[in-house]
Parts: sequence; structure tokens; C-alpha cells
Amino acid sequence: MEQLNTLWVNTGLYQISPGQALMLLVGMLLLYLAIVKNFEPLLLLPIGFGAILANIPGAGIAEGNGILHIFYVVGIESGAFPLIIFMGVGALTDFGPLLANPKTLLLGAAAQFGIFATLLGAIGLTAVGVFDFSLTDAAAIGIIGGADGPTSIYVASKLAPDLLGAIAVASYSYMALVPLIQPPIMRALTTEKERQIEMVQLREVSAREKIIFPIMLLVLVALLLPDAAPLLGMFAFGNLMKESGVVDRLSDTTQNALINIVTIFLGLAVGSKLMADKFLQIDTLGILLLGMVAFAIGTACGLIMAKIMNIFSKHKINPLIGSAGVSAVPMAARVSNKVGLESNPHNFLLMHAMGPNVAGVIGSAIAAGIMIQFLG
Amino acid sequence: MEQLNTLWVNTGLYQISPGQALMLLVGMLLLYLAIVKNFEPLLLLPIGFGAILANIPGAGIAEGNGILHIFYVVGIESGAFPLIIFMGVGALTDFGPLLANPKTLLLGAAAQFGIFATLLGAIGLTAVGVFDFSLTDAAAIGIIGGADGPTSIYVASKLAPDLLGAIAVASYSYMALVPLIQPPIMRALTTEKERQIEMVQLREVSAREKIIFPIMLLVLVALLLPDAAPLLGMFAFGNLMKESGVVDRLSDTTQNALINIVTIFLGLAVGSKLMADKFLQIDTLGILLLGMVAFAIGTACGLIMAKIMNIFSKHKINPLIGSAGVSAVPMAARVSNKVGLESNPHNFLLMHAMGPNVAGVIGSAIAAGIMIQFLG
Amino acid sequence: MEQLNTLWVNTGLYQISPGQALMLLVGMLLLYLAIVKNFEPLLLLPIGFGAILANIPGAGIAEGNGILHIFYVVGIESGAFPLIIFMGVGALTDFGPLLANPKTLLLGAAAQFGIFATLLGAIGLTAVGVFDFSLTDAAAIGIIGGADGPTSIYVASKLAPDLLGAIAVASYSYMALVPLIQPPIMRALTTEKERQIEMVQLREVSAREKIIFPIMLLVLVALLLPDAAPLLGMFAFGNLMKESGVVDRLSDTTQNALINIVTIFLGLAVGSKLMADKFLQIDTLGILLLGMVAFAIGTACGLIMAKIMNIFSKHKINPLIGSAGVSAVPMAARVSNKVGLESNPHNFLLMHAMGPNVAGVIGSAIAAGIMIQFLG
Amino acid sequence: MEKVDLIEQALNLTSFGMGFVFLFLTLLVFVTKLMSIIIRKIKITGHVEEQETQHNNNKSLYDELDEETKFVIEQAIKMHRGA
Amino acid sequence: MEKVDLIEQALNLTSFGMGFVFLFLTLLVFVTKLMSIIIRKIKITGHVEEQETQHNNNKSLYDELDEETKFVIEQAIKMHRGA
Amino acid sequence: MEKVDLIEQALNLTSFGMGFVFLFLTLLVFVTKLMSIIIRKIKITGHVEEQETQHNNNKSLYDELDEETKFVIEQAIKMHRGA
Ligand code: NA
Ligand code: NA
Ligand code: NA
Repeated sequence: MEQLNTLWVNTGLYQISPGQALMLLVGMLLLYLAIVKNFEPLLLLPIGFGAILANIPGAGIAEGNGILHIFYVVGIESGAFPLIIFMGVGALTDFGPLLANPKTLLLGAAAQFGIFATLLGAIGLTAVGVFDFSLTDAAAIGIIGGADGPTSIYVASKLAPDLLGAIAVASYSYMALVPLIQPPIMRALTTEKERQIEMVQLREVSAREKIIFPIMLLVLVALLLPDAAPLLGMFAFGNLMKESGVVDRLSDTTQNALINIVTIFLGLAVGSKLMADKFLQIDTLGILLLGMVAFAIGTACGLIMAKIMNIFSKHKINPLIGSAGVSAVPMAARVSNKVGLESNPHNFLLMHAMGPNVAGVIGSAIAAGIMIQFLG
Repeated sequence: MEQLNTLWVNTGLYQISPGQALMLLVGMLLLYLAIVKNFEPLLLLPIGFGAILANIPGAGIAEGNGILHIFYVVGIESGAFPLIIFMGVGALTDFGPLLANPKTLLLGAAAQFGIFATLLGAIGLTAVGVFDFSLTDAAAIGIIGGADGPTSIYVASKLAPDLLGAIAVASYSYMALVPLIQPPIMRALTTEKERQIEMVQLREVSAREKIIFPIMLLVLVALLLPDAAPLLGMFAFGNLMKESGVVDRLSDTTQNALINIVTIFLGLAVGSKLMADKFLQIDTLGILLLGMVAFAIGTACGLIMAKIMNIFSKHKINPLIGSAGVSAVPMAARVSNKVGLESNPHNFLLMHAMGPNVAGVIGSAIAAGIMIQFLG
Repeated sequence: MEQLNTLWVNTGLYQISPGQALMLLVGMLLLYLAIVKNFEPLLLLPIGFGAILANIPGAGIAEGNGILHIFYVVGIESGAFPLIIFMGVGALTDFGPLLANPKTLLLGAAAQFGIFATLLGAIGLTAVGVFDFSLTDAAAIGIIGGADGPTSIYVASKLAPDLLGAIAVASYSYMALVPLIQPPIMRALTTEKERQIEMVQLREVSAREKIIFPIMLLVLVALLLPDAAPLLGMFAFGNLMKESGVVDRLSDTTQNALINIVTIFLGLAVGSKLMADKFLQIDTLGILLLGMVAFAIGTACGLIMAKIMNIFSKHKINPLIGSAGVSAVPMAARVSNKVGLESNPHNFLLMHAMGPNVAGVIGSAIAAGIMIQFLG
Repeated sequence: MEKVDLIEQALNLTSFGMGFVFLFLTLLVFVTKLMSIIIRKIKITGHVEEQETQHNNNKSLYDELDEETKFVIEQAIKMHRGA
Repeated sequence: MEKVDLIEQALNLTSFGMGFVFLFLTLLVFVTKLMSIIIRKIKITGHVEEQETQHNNNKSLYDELDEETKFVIEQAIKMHRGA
Repeated sequence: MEKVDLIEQALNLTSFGMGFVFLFLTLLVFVTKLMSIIIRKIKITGHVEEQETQHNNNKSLYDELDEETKFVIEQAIKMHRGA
């Protein structure tokens, strides 16, 4: 009888807290979004599963010597996983459209205002007593507006590890929601005539330019903002492996086996931060709300910047590509293309939008470097 | 002259102990079994090679800062390698036949009696003074009867790390010996008429069922036996990656590069536990004997369970598929098919036997969870 | 204003030391050699990029918790990366030509004199006061003459970690320079008639011989020089995986995803040792000079040994294959072939030169074992 | 005394262990059957509904995007490769 | 007091942050344009020169090696595979 | 004094090192040749024997399994893929 009792008190049913039960449902919601709604499944499926594992009562998978906690310490606390993912993203990025039209970098700059507006919002809401975020918390939350998962995770692991779970979930969820969030804002802030603007064909970009660009980017970062160097350094390294053409076997592995392996463990490790007692707080709601706002503001600022640039430039930019400056590669660029086609069925903006799209990756990493320098 | 002497006293020839010499031969025997006899070469080749490296006199490869000891601490002591392998096995498993005929799960349950009978045997032989096993040792030895390499290694690393080498070797060796061990038992315990039973064609299983099953399995484990959650959680995760169809690149990498890389280092690390002073003990002989018994009993119980189920059910089961309940995927299912064909050349039992076969994986993991809960 | 100042004092421009600026240029020189001159790009591109990252002022990427320092500690200080690379090299090596003509092993032995001559040179120059190398430093520098990158890195990490960056760079650079360094020496030390010698067709080698050779090699190492066992053990393991034919999926992954992943992180980690304050020393110049000498002497000794062997043997060896004994697989063998074709356009020496080429790998690992045994 | 205790513990573990294994897998049999029945029911009743919603739900937005941009991406890539 | 301080810090960070982001990316625009112009200039002036040196430089040594040995390697491998 | 010692050590290491390298590789030459000879002898004498045992040994059990089940597996997979 004693052993039957031991068995019973060790079941999950006996030990489960309401919070854990709720978090199991949250984990399943993430799986549902990933599998059925196709929301960034590469990350949300492992995160969702990790969340379920982390909230199994009594198993301790996300604590102490639990395997997910080990993955977290080894991969995220060290910074290794997000940096390796960023290297892989670099190896998958084509800077061609950006090099053909460098001024679209400014669209990527403008869209970062979403980050700082959210920082201000978080601090403002703390000031009026709605939430209780520190400046480092607010900075980590703001980076959600950068629409770059690995950047968000990297910054959160440095500045606000307790909020990492919520920030990562918000980041990837909103990246997946880009096709829903952006179009209304894009239609509201542009005139039909603006949306019909056709852009000049992009010039050919030579292999040499593509090889020199990542090195040049790294040197500029090294000289001006060393705190952004880990992120942009690994990004540039991945891109150089791809563009140099002399290490194709390394580049191929980086784009496939390596990034896939790290994605799996990154996702599980992020999921481990969705334990009930840390996640089920009013702060999480604040993060989700503020993250949404960050996306909307970033989108708007990208559009507005494009309109401002059109005042001064003779080669007109279709402002719809401005919204791609939030990054969320390549979804945001595809949204620009889609909304553009609604107004002009012969106007393919995709390649034009890829410029601000990758510029947004650089811009967010720069913003992340600033946050780490001032607050890290 | 002094240096010549230094050279000589540092040679393996000078330092070798009889035990190490014997273990070098054991390592070569494992290589022979792997390469020539084709016994589970994916594991026995690395284990055999690891055993040789671990017993090189004076090299210390399996101790202190030696590379195999590092692999062991990082990969096995942490539990990471067996769990990652289990994730890979999950990504390679098709639950279709099990879902088409869920009652075959009971065959997978019955076959686990091999585990507990062996536990009893080990304790009994300790009681009469033949061996000297603790209850945790006996439990770890029993799991050999589960015919799942990673489960054996995981449990041994938790309950009896000193016996890990012998347990892993026994586990993989007997899995390889399934085509020799099982047929005589199968023929002895079934009548010709039973062996001729033809089973009804399995129904089609929808993608949805396959997606929901691993999640359901995980929830059930979470609620009833949290200590089995790491093993079955990673297993279910691998399976969900495969069946969801939305993360094919992660699933492909898991089934190939990732499981292969981990298999290499797992094998070498297990081999490091075959050092002479730990392995050459009377206990090892006991483990090898008891492991064999575990397999035989598990096989028998699976067969008997099938016969019992036939008493109560109108859809008759061919009892030959019961032996597949020990798992040893997919070898045991193929043995069921082969023995069935001897009695009825038109009776293909393979897909029917895959049900109990994967059920045996779940059953062993549950038994492992029980052991860890009561003794861990 | 205060924050503007903070921003300014944190820029790289403000913090950069002349040494760091110089090392950034060195990093770019390595990238240039890798990308434009095609010098061992698989290693020199990651090393060069790592060197740039390591010298970004104020970023601390190669110190403390910086990501490159983590890669270094985890992968190189532990010995894991060079050993895994050596396993991969083993899986890529074909011992066939060596087995068909075993006496070419002696050419691989003779070429190792480059290692010891360099050791003597380093000590000699220390004795006359030009440099200040300890015996362990000199030994690690000598191994550059072995023309095996992973062996150099492994030995340097054990005997002279401070010199690791310079040694690795010299090692890979000179391996890339083999087509420039060797031909003049080869032409100077052989007569036209010798260069025209045609060798007898190599016999067929059976699969069994290829399977047994790595095991035999390991046993011989185990009995005679345990300190070479980690290196040659992993090498033999990789080769056995390939030749056994029973673990093709492990062998394939080792030759591709695994070696590629480790190469990336090994390169970056080696690059982290090119920090200005460690690298910009007179010692580095000495290492670069001595490394070059080591290559030249090794090449010469291989050639001379072939000529000596021709005195005693009736089957004449073309002495041009002697230079391949320094290893630098497969470049040195291709150089032998090329120089041979100049004298006799129908004389293809490539396969004959592959024997001493892989023998050189074994020879260097043996020399490395000796160094570690006497000085480690 | 100690040995008897050990044997008793082993017997206990066996009975509880095998009991639990059967309990768990039997439960799994029923839950699995239930799941399959529910899914097949939903499939039949939900078949028409599903077809109707197919053009309004979220996934179709992606699909639309996919179809529309597929052509462009291909063209763009072609153009760009040429560069 | 503290809240005001916090808000001030946030505003400071925002102004410096956005300022720096624009500064950096504007600089990158100019540097990128400059790089493209230089490379295209070098390409035109360096075109003839490049063709001349093509047979003397280091890379061509490798190329030569490649061409000459390619045939041998293929044959050798063929021969060896047969073994 | 110290320098002389250092040079002596280096000379010692060189002589023992090169000596050992040659010893080891010479030994490897002989052992390799011996191995090749033995294997080729076994191959010739063992040829007939091998063919006889081929149907009795362990490996053939697997082969048998393979051949018999290959067909079934293929069919089963086909059937299942359709599902
Ligand atoms: Na961004
Ligand atoms: Na089992
Ligand atoms: Na060498």
C-alpha cells in the first residue's frame, strides 16, 4: 500500500499546479499554431514542445540537471546558439538587392524606431504603474520590434533572462503574424498612387562586391560599435562563407545540418523558459502587447521613411517596400510584393523589398549592440 | 641510455596488465561481431573501438582529461546522448501499424516482464550469494530485457554507472542476436495452427491521428509517470517533427546527421566504460547471462499474452507477433514475419508485428521510468 | 553629452591599439590568401575571420565569456576538435596505395626529420640569443614540419598553447605553399634520369587488408607509443568506419556534416589565438621562418631517403615521390606527379605518391607522440 | 534479514512495475481508440465545413501569398542568378 | 523622482540609439556606394591586366595542376575502385 | 651551462625521436607485408570452405531474412504510403 501511495504522490496528476496545467495548454496552443496555422513552425514547434516538457509536474526537465536546463545553460546562457543561428542566417542571406540599391538601408534604419518606441512604452507603463519593468527589461522587450528571433534571444539572454521565454515566443509569433499585422497599416499610410509606383530594375551586382560587403560591414561595426560585433560578426562570417565560393562544403553544412541541429536545441531550450511560475505573470501579457505595438510602429516608420526619401530623391521608391524594413525575412518582403500587386498587377516589388528586409537585420543588430553597450 | 629506458617504461608493452590485454581482445571481438557478423554494427563498431582505446596501457584516454572520458561526462553522464538518440528513433518511427490496431500495445506491455523477471533473478542470485548486485544494479540490468539500447544506457547512467559498459554491450549484442534467440522459443510456445493464423488487413491511418498520438502519449506520461517524461518526451518530439510535416528540414537532419553524429560519440563513450578493472569482474558475466534470460522471458511473455488475448477476442491475433513486443526494432518484427512464413507462405506478419514492436519501446520506457522513480 | 561621450569612448576607433589595427590587417591578409589565392581556404578563411573578431577593440570576443574563447576552451583546450578532425581525415583516407607498396612508409619516416631539424634550429637560435624558445615551444614549432594541421594544433595545445595561433597559421599557410616550396628542392636534389623512373603498377588491395590495417596500426601504437594513441586512434577509427562498409551512414556523416561543423569552429577558435598582444611578438616571426625551414628539410629528406632506398632495392622508386612524405595530403602527392610529368609525360606518379603521403600523416603523429611523451 | 528485505523490495517493485506498465498501456489503448474515433467523426462532419472555410482561414492567406509570389520569386531568382 | 529618472534614461537611450542606428546605416550607404564604384573602376581598368597575369599568377599554378592531374586522378580512382 | 643542457636535450630528443619514428614505421612495413601475405594465403585456401559455410553461418540467416522480407517490406510500405 505504501508503494501504491508513493506511485500516486509521484504522478503528475497529484503534483500538478493550476499554472502548470495552463502552461501545458499554452504549449499545445503553440504546437497548434505551428502545425495547423503554419506559424514559424521551425521554431514554434520545438518551443511549444519544450514548454510542455518544462511544465511536466515533478519531472524537473527544465531545472537543475534536467536535459532542457542543460541545453539552456550550454547553448543560450553562453550565447552560442543564437550566434550560430545568426551565422546560418548570414549563410542564407543574399545582399545582392541591398548592394544594388544601398539607400534602402535607410528604410531598415527607420523601422528600428519600433524598438525604441516600445522601450519608451514599457517604461511609460511602468511609470504609470501598470507594469513593473526595469530599463534592461524594457530594452529586451523592445528588441521584439526588430523582428529577428535570434537577436531577440541573444539580447534577452544578456539583459533579461527571466523574460526570455515570453520575448522569444512573442518574437516568433509576431514574425509569423506579419501577413496579418502589416497590410492594414500599409494600406492606411499610403495612397493608391504611391502603391502603384514602379521601381527601376535592379542592376547586376558582382561577386566581388558581395565578398567585400560582409568584411566591410564587420570593420565598420568593429570601429563604431564593438558590442554589436558578436552578432554582426557571425552574420558576416556566414555570409562570407557563402559568397567567397571557396568553402562551399562549410557553407552548405552551415545552411543545412548545422543550422537545423542548433534550431532544434535552441527551440527546446527557449521552451524551457516557459515554466509556469516564471511565465504566468502580468509581465508576460505586457510583453505580448508591447511586442505587437513594436511591430506596428516599426512597419509604420518604414513606410513613412520611404515617403520622406521620395521627397528628396528623383528615383522614386514604392513606399510599400518600407514596411519590409522590420526584417522578418523573407515574409515582410513577400507582404510588400503582395500588397503592391493589389494596386498594380504588373509591379513585382519582391526583389526591391529584399533590400530593406536584410537592412532591417543589420539595423536590429545595431540597436541590440546599443542596448548591450548602455545597459549590459 | 636513460632516455631509452624512459621510452621503454612508457611503452604499452611494458605497462600492459593481463586484464588490459584481455580487454583489447574483447574490443577486437566486438569489432569482429560488428564487421564480419554484422551485429548492430552502428553501435558495436564504435563501442568496440572505444573499448580498445580505453584499454591502451598508459594512454589514459578513458580517464581524467582523456578524450573518451570527456565524451562520457558531456554526453552520457548528462543524459544528453541517449535522449538525443531517442529523439532520432522517434523521428524514424512509424506509429501507423500501432494506431491501426491499438490493442497490440498490450503485447508490448507483456514483453516487459522480461525486465522484471531479470531484476528478480539478479536479486535472487545475490540472495544465494552467487553475485553481489544492489537493487539499483538489478534494475539497470533488467532493462536489458527491454531490448532498447538508449533506454538501457539512460537507466544505467542514472542507477548503475559502473555497470554501464557491460549493460550496453549486452543490450546491443542481444538485440543483434534476436534472430537466433527468438525463433526456438517462438516455435516451442505456439502450435502450428496458431502460427498459421492470418490477420485482418490493417486500416488506413490518417495524418491527424499520427500527429495527435505523440502529443497524447506525452500528456499521459506527464500525468501518470513524470520520471519517464525525458525518454518518452524526446521520443514523442522526434516523432512529432516527422509526422507534423511542417519541419521537414529539422526532421531530416534529426534522422541523419544528428543521430549519426551522436551515435559515433555515444558508442565511443560507452566503450570507455569497458576498462579492464571495471569490466573484468564476475558481475559482468552475471550481466551477460541475465541479459540473455531477460530476452528469452520477454519473448515468451509476449507470445503468451497474444494467446491469452485470443481467448477473449474475436479478431484472432497470430501469437508470433507477440515476440516482437520486446522491441529490438525492426529486427524482432522481421523475425515474427519470417517464422510466420514458415507455416504459411502467404501470411505476411511484418506490418502487424510493427505494432507490438514500437509498443515495446514505449513499454520499456515506462518500466525505466518506474525504476528511476522508485530507485533514482 | 555624457552619453555621447560614453558612446565615443566605447567605439573601436577610440579604443584601438596599433597592434589590434595591425592584426585586423593580418586577418584580412589571411582572408585574401584564402579567397583570392585559394590557400587552404577551409581553414584559413575561418582562422582569418576569427583573427578579425578576436582583435575588435573592446568587444572581448576571444576573452572571458566571449564566444570565440568558449569555442577555444570547449574544443581545443579539451583536444576534441583536432581529434575529431583527425577522425574525419581518417574517414577520407585511402590506405590502398600504401598497402600495395608498404616500403613507402620509410619515405614518410624520413620526411619527419624536418620536424626534429626545426626543433634543433629553434633551440640553436635560442642558444645564440636570437629567440627565446623553451624545449616544449621548440617541439611544438617543429611539428609544423609534419605538414598536418590537426596534429600541429593538438601538439601546440598540449605543449605551447601561447604559440598555438602562430603555429596553426604557419602550418596551414605552408601546406598551401607546398606547390611553391617543393618543386625547386625536388629539381635540385634529383637528376633528370631519376625523375624519369617509371614505377611498376600498384597491385590490387583487398577489402580485408584495408579493414585490418587500421586495427593493426592502432595495436602497434598501443603497444609501442601510447602517447600517440589519441591521434592515431581517432585516425584509425575514422578509417575503419569507412573501410568496414557496415556503418556507411556514420562514415558519410563523418566525412561531411561532422568534419565541416568542427572545421568551422576549429578555425574560429584558432583565430581567437591571434590576439595582438600574444601574436605580435618576435617569436611569431621565428615560428614563421622555422616553419618554412621545416618544410624544406622534410621535403629534402624524403627525396634523399628515396635515393638511398634505390641503392638497396631492385624495384626502383622515383625519388620524386619522396617529397610527398611530408604529408600535406593530397597536395604534395599532386606536386610529385606534376614534377614527374615534366620529365616524362607518360609517367603518372600520383597513386605512387599517395603511399608516402599518408605515411607522412602516420609519421608525424608518431613524432607528435614522442614529443608529448618526453615533454608533456 | 537484509536479504529477505531485498527480495521483498524486488518483488514489490516487480508487482507494482508490471502493474503500472499494464495500467499505462491499457489506458493508452483506450485513449488511442477514443482519439481515432473522434478524429474520424470530425473528419466526416467537418468535411463540408472545412472546404467552405478553406478560402477564409489564415492558412489560405499564406497559400495565396505562395501562389502569387511563387512566380515572382522564381523569376527574380532567375534574373538574379544571371547577375 | 526615480520614475522621472527612468523615463529620462529611456528617452536618452532612444534618442542616442535611433541617432546611432541612422548614423551607422547612413555611413554604410556611403561606404557601400564607394566600394561599388571602386570595384567597378578596378574591373574596367584591370580587365586587360588581369587577363595577362592569369597565366603567371599563383592561382594558375593550381589550375595547371588541376588540369594535368584531373585525368590521372580519375584514371587512378577507376583503377583503384576496380581493386 | 643551461644552454648547453638545452642543446643536449634537443639533440637527445632528436636522435631518440627520429630513431623511434624509423623503428616504428619499419616495423609497420614488416607487419603490413606479413598481414597481406597471410590474408592472401587465407583467401586462396579458405575460398572453397567459405563457399560451403556460406549457407550455414550466421550472416546467411540475416541474408535469408533479408531476401524473404524485402518483398514484404516493399509491399507493406507501398500499402502504407497509400494510407
Ligand atoms: Na530587424
Ligand atoms: Na522494449
Ligand atoms: Na606529416
